Amino acid sequence: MLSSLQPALVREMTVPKTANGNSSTNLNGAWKAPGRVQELEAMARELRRDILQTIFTAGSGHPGGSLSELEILISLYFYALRHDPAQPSWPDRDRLVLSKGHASPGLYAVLARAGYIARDELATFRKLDSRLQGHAHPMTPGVEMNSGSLGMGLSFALGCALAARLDAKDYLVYAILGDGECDEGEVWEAAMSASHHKASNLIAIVDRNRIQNDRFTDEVMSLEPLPLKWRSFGWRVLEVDGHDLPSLLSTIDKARTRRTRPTVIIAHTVKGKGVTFMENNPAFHGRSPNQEEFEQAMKELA
Amino acid sequence: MLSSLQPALVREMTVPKTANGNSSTNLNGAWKAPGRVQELEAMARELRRDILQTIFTAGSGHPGGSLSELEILISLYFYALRHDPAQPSWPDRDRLVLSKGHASPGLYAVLARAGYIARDELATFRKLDSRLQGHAHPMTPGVEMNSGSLGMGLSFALGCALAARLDAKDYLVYAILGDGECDEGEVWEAAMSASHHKASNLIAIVDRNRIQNDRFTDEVMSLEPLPLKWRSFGWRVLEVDGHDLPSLLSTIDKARTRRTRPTVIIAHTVKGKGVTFMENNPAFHGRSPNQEEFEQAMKELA
Amino acid sequence: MAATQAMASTREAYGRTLLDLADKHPGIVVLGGDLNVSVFTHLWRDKYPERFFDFGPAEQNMVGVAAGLAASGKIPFVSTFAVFGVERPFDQLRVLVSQPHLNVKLVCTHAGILTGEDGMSAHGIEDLALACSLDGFHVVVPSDAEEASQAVQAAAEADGPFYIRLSRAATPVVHDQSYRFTLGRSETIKQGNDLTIISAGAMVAVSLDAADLLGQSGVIARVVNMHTLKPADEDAILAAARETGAIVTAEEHYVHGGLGSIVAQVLGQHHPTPLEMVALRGYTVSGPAEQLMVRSGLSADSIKSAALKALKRKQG
Amino acid sequence: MAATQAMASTREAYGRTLLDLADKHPGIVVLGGDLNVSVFTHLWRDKYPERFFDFGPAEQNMVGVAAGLAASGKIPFVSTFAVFGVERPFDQLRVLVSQPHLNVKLVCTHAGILTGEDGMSAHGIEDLALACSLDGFHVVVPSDAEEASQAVQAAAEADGPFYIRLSRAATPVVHDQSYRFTLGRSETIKQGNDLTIISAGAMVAVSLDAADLLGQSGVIARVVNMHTLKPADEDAILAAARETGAIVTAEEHYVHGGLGSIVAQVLGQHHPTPLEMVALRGYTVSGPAEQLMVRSGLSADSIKSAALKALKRKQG
Ligand SMILES: Cc1ncc(C[n+]2csc(CCOP(=O)(O)OP(=O)(O)O)c2C)c(N)n1
Ligand SMILES: Cc1ncc(C[n+]2csc(CCOP(=O)(O)OP(=O)(O)O)c2C)c(N)n1
Ligand SMILES: [Mg+2]
Ligand SMILES: [Mg+2]
Repeated sequence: MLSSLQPALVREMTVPKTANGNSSTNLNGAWKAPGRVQELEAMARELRRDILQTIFTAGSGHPGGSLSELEILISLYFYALRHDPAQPSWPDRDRLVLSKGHASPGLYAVLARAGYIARDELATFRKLDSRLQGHAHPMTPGVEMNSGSLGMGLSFALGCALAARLDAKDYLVYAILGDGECDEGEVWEAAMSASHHKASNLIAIVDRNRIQNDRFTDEVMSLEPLPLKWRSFGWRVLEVDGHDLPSLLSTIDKARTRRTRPTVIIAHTVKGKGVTFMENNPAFHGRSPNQEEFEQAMKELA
Repeated sequence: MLSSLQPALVREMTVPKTANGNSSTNLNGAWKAPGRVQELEAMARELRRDILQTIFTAGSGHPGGSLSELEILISLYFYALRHDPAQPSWPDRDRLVLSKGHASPGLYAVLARAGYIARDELATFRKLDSRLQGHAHPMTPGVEMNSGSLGMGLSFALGCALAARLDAKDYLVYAILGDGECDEGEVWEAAMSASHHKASNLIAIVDRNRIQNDRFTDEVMSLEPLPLKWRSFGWRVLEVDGHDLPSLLSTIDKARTRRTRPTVIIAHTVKGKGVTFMENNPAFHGRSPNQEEFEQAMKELA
Repeated sequence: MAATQAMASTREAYGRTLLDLADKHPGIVVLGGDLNVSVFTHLWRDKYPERFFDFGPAEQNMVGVAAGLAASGKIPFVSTFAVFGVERPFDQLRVLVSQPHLNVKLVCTHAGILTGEDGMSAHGIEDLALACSLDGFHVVVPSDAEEASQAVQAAAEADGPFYIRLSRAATPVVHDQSYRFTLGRSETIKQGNDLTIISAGAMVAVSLDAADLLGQSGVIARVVNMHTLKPADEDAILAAARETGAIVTAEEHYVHGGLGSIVAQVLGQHHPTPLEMVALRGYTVSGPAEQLMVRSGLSADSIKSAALKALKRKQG
Repeated sequence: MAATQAMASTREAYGRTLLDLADKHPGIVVLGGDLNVSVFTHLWRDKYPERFFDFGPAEQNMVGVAAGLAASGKIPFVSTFAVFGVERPFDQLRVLVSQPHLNVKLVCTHAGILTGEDGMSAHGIEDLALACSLDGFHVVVPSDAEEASQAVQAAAEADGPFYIRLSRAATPVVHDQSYRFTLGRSETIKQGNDLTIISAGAMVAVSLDAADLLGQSGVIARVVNMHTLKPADEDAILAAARETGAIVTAEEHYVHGGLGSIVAQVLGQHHPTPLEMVALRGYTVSGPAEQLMVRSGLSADSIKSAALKALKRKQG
């Protein structure tokens, strides 16, 4: 059943876009096909297990932000993105830039499921000579940008978006940012220049899980009113529950249509989503569960 | 007459503040004393001549931004600031951080008039072994921060403001920023953290002259809605005509009162103010007038 | 590093030392960038909340604020990972801290490839090239927890900007508490006259291991702990050149701009001597620290081979 | 520099050369940070507006955007002043450009103290320490306008990241159009066997003046134009060491991490040789470029004294 979401279908689901750059409007709502959302929800459950398995096997990594971003990544790779896992550098592909590159296990799990890499390779995460680096790096098929230093992804994504304009291509560029990451001034430099340069093919998604490395964002650095910040920097702002797939998918549809300026989706998420003792727990931003915690987590996700 | 605005009076005008940190509320409106505004206006006219003389003598420098910030500096040094030109490092002094340090001639002209340096010293600007560096540097009495790299002043000013809190001192910290300077992400990092840390003793003044180095801000990097940007970063926003002294002085009074969070004054100014062919002319951001232009300018300011 | 050696964390030593300095230096204030647990300043944060400020991942601003605090008479200790504390806000360190020579203490952890699994972007392998290019900065690379603790105290007492480089991994203990750290004066941690291994940080322990290996083949190597890179101890470098005639530098840093560059310049200008450099030749990937060290040639074996090469060149 | 010499602007040569490359390299796109008139990319901006993007003073973002453009197949030329193009966005150069080895060409003007009156913060005297610490970067310091033009062409044709360092001031012309620049291969611009002066950028002309002064006292100095600092021309350095036995490096850069460091490392590792370094020992202030050069010891006279000192050491 889930195999129906393997590469072949991914390609079929992503027919070429119309020339006007309003991409895939023809595809909007395709996710409403009977059973699709249930498939994606089941996939999310499986991939949560893959994420924890990956981190536990490595003995280190970032579970919290990988679990909070998962539905966003699934919505992109198994619905919104025009991409071809068999040709990771297809020039016409939509780009997904993971700016919060420490949450690479979430991306790797999705890339494996989409067929960019073999699922077995997840076991090599953070090991010497693995293609799966601690922070996402382009040596992994499907990874666009070298990461690990926060605040850089939106600038890089804007570069990809401006390249599309220069080449008269209609691909879209998505960038996933952490909320704590928005403390970095470069994010606001990029936001300001993206609207100045009218990069309407750029869609940022902020994983608003309210926790950063040490503590809650309200304790470390208050971000609110976050939507107003983005709006004042010239962006169209959409907000959504970042774990509710139907809302997420339809919000991404909205983001892809009637684009006259860059759009940001503020996805309200739960850090550590899916594992009771990891949810809203800063302790699991950057550490692996121990044996006992791992077994408990896998039971919860069984 | 103008000598009545020399250091002695400056001190007399700046009696100690009340302990609650709501500084100088007792002084509010003192500028309304008969003739005072006229004195300051006459001073502005004289100092514009000093600025141009300084730059022309040096053969290089930044006239545009020095002329646009002048009334702001005069309002601070000859009314709002608690300072003592005889003790530039008086621990209880209010701080003025010139973040747009390329506009140093404006500051030097004011520091000379206030008695921090001798007026003759202006002739040494940009010369070897002068204390008057091309970009403001603390080797000059009265200059707080090393400058020339844009975007840093608000961070530095926040540091001074937090030090006041640690020392239970009631001084205020003012920072003058350029509008083009607001392109720098560090400005927004500082803005975000100043409101997070509730630096209510920090007052930023943006010299909104709508021109940066090469061209108009709208051409290089759109800034609007600038007031909304600051508000969304947690600041109280005041706007004023940056050349109309009464409005400027009363706005600064307002900024100094009822402070519960950082305040920014967006001062709408004219780059090159006072010299017809320099006004709103990007060409005079960073070059000295030639002989003919200099004579013409001095005639206009006679 | 010999598995038998006792290990200790330099970053934990830092966090604990700060607490000891709190009363003696009321001017100390600690600034963090949302990595306070990792750099052990959370101990300070929880004990002296009013003397602690978090700025989140916004390092340019953090350094700028530190400069303003220092200009107002405070002693700001700024801590995050090396790549975020040196590479990211370099221009602020240059313009706001170094040029006006302000009293800012930058203490960064997770430097070098010992950061291991986090990978390339987390490996600060050029921080010393940057820090040593800042005129007037003191640059200190402690070799173990005891030295780290004393270096932090020295930084608190001395005026002017400091960069102290610490590791993520616990590193071998090479000093007991009887050791006395002197800023700018290196330590000859092992005597010898056949050649000299000059190193710093975690590479001191590796160099001692290399000296043991060399000893087994009858080569008596001197080992100098050049804990202070700036100002470097030129006398010790020149004494080593004169007395041993062959030098090996060993550093957990890119081959340009670090300890090897400093030693090479001193030798060339005062006493040309055969030099071999053990250093990183490029970027590293994710992996266990020990494996990365070996893979990158930062091992006792590679120092030994470099030493034998230097010895051969000395003998002509 | 001898007042009689013809002068030309390396930054103007850059701006004009870019125009010549526009048709041959349709992938070229130019990025600016609100200093486009000063760096002469306004010529490109006005002729190819759709292939030009301004980011204002926001250099971190500018470099990040350049990386995204390069990853999408473009050839971004990024230009601002050296301090704003290297010192400010260093972490972006490291993580987004150098580590993934992307095809970004960073061409900065107003480097060094020749920037003169603007003062300390505008004097980029550590940019080479930073750029040379980026593995895989090409670092080129052209000696005059002709070489700058050819270096820019070479950068457009070669794959991978470049940093090209240019000056604010017009500098003496030391090459005519018959000159052929070869990336990574230095130029022996004057023959001689008593000693060798190795320099780069504007210091090449000063070194030639110094060689003239030395000639008057019967000392025949070789002058090597080490225009490419990374990868440096080790063969030429070692040939100079073998054939002349004494080396002087002359650079408009801080004493750490620049040309002198590179030469010292090559000599120490392969052919220990007396070395004298002419370089900046600290920060400079506002003043006319020529006065600053003399005050800072970057003059033909100081190179001459360094040379005589090196010669004395060579003769032992
Ligand atoms: C420039 C920079 N500074 C600091 C860090 C250290 N760091 C790693 S993750 C993290 C917190 C990020 O929080 P957030 O963006 O909210 O990520 P998420 O919650 O989605 O995991 C920090 C500060 C970094 N990676 N980069
Ligand atoms: C970090 C940095 N980037 C670039 C520059 C070059 N620069 C000097 S002045 C200037 C324009 C500043 O414009 P604005 O802030 O509006 O100053 P004003 O109009 O008040 O003179 C620029 C880009 C700089 N000084 N610092
Ligand atoms: Mg978060
Ligand atoms: Mg302006």
